Amino acid sequence: MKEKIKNIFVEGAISPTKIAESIAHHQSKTKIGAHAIFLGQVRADLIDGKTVSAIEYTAQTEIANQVCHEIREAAFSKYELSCMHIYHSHGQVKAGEICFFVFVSSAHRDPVFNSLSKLVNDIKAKLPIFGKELFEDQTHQWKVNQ
Amino acid sequence: MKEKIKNIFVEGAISPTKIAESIAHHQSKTKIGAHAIFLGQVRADLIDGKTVSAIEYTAQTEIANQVCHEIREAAFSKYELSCMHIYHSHGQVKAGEICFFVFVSSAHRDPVFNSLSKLVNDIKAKLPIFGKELFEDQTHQWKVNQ
Amino acid sequence: MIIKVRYFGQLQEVTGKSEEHFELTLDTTASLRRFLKTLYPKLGTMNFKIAQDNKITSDSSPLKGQLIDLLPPFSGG
Amino acid sequence: MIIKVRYFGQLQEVTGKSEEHFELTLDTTASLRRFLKTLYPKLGTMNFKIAQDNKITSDSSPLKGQLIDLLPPFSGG
Repeated sequence: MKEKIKNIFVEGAISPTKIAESIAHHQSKTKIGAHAIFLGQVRADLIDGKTVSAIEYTAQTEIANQVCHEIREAAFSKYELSCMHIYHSHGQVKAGEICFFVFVSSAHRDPVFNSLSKLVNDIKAKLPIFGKELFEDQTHQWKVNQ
Repeated sequence: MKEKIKNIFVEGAISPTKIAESIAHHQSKTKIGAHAIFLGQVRADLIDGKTVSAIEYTAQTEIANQVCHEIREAAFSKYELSCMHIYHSHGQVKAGEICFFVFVSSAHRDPVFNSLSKLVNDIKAKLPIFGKELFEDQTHQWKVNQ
Repeated sequence: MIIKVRYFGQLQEVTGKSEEHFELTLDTTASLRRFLKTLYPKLGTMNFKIAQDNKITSDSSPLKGQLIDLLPPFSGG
Repeated sequence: MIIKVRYFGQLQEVTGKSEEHFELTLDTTASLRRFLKTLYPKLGTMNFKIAQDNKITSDSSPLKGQLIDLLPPFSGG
């Protein structure tokens, strides 16, 4: 399934309403039997007595979208997927809000389980996205993925 | 995390709006960093020239809720989860609509991936729920899980 | 002992009813299974589990429940 | 050759700028890395990848891009 390169970035948080609309769009695709969704949510981590109030995301968007496209194509080749949707926030996302949305669909459940964690791990490891954790006192630190 | 036995059954389809509301409820839980969601959707399978138009679900609800409670408690013991929500349709669900919703949340992503497939597989295997596949010509057959 | 037997899923079609009462003295759920298969020969070809008082039990379990459920293969999700 | 170098994430804080231009003749990205670490000693302690014309390249790659991006560790998701 060759597709053109999509822009995965959305400004600010990803709203639950957007997620619901994305789910609802699949009701006409009646060969689908299973969906799996991953949502990344900004944590209010307590670090040295200061609480993270938001993360500000920047990215090298051209590379990020290109690498995401390659990850997407590899997943379509490897797993029996009907649909795949990937969005990541750009700019500021408050603690408690959603910053990352991966949505896969298939006729059956195994492909969605197998592809979901692979996609999330690959995207976190390979896309040049940079999170700046903002504290309530206006200081910050740079997020480090585990 | 001991809880009382919950009723997992909802009449008819599970709407995308309900899913969005469930996601939105977690925005105040700022220790959560990762959510994973499984959605079962009724497929319009073509069987011997006839198309499934809906599934009618019945269940031995007392046993189903009790067994689901045990599955839930085992998952809370085994995985580092903050939240877990499980819903299954009762009654009629049309092709393209959602009949099964499993939602897990954690500080980090590994527990949600590991628990989600385990929960879905256990629920499908162990809960006395019976799907009657209704065809467009008013005939039916009994669903068999793979 | 009077027991209430409920049929679920396609077993309602096989027996033509959703529930019925019996006055029976039988030792195990295996005995009940044989009794019902004699009454409804079509049950003979079907797989089903037996629950007593809302607990799924094995065929070697003593028959002591007052509410018996016949559960065909599960197909939720 | 005139190249444009862009700094991402915390590298903007280390260098104090988001981008700049250089006129340079260097053979590999490793040479560019050494040049920039000399110019900005604080870069010496930092991990970063180098992309040329929107492709992440290894340190042994010939330096031929006109757009160079310095990318600190990724932390999306």
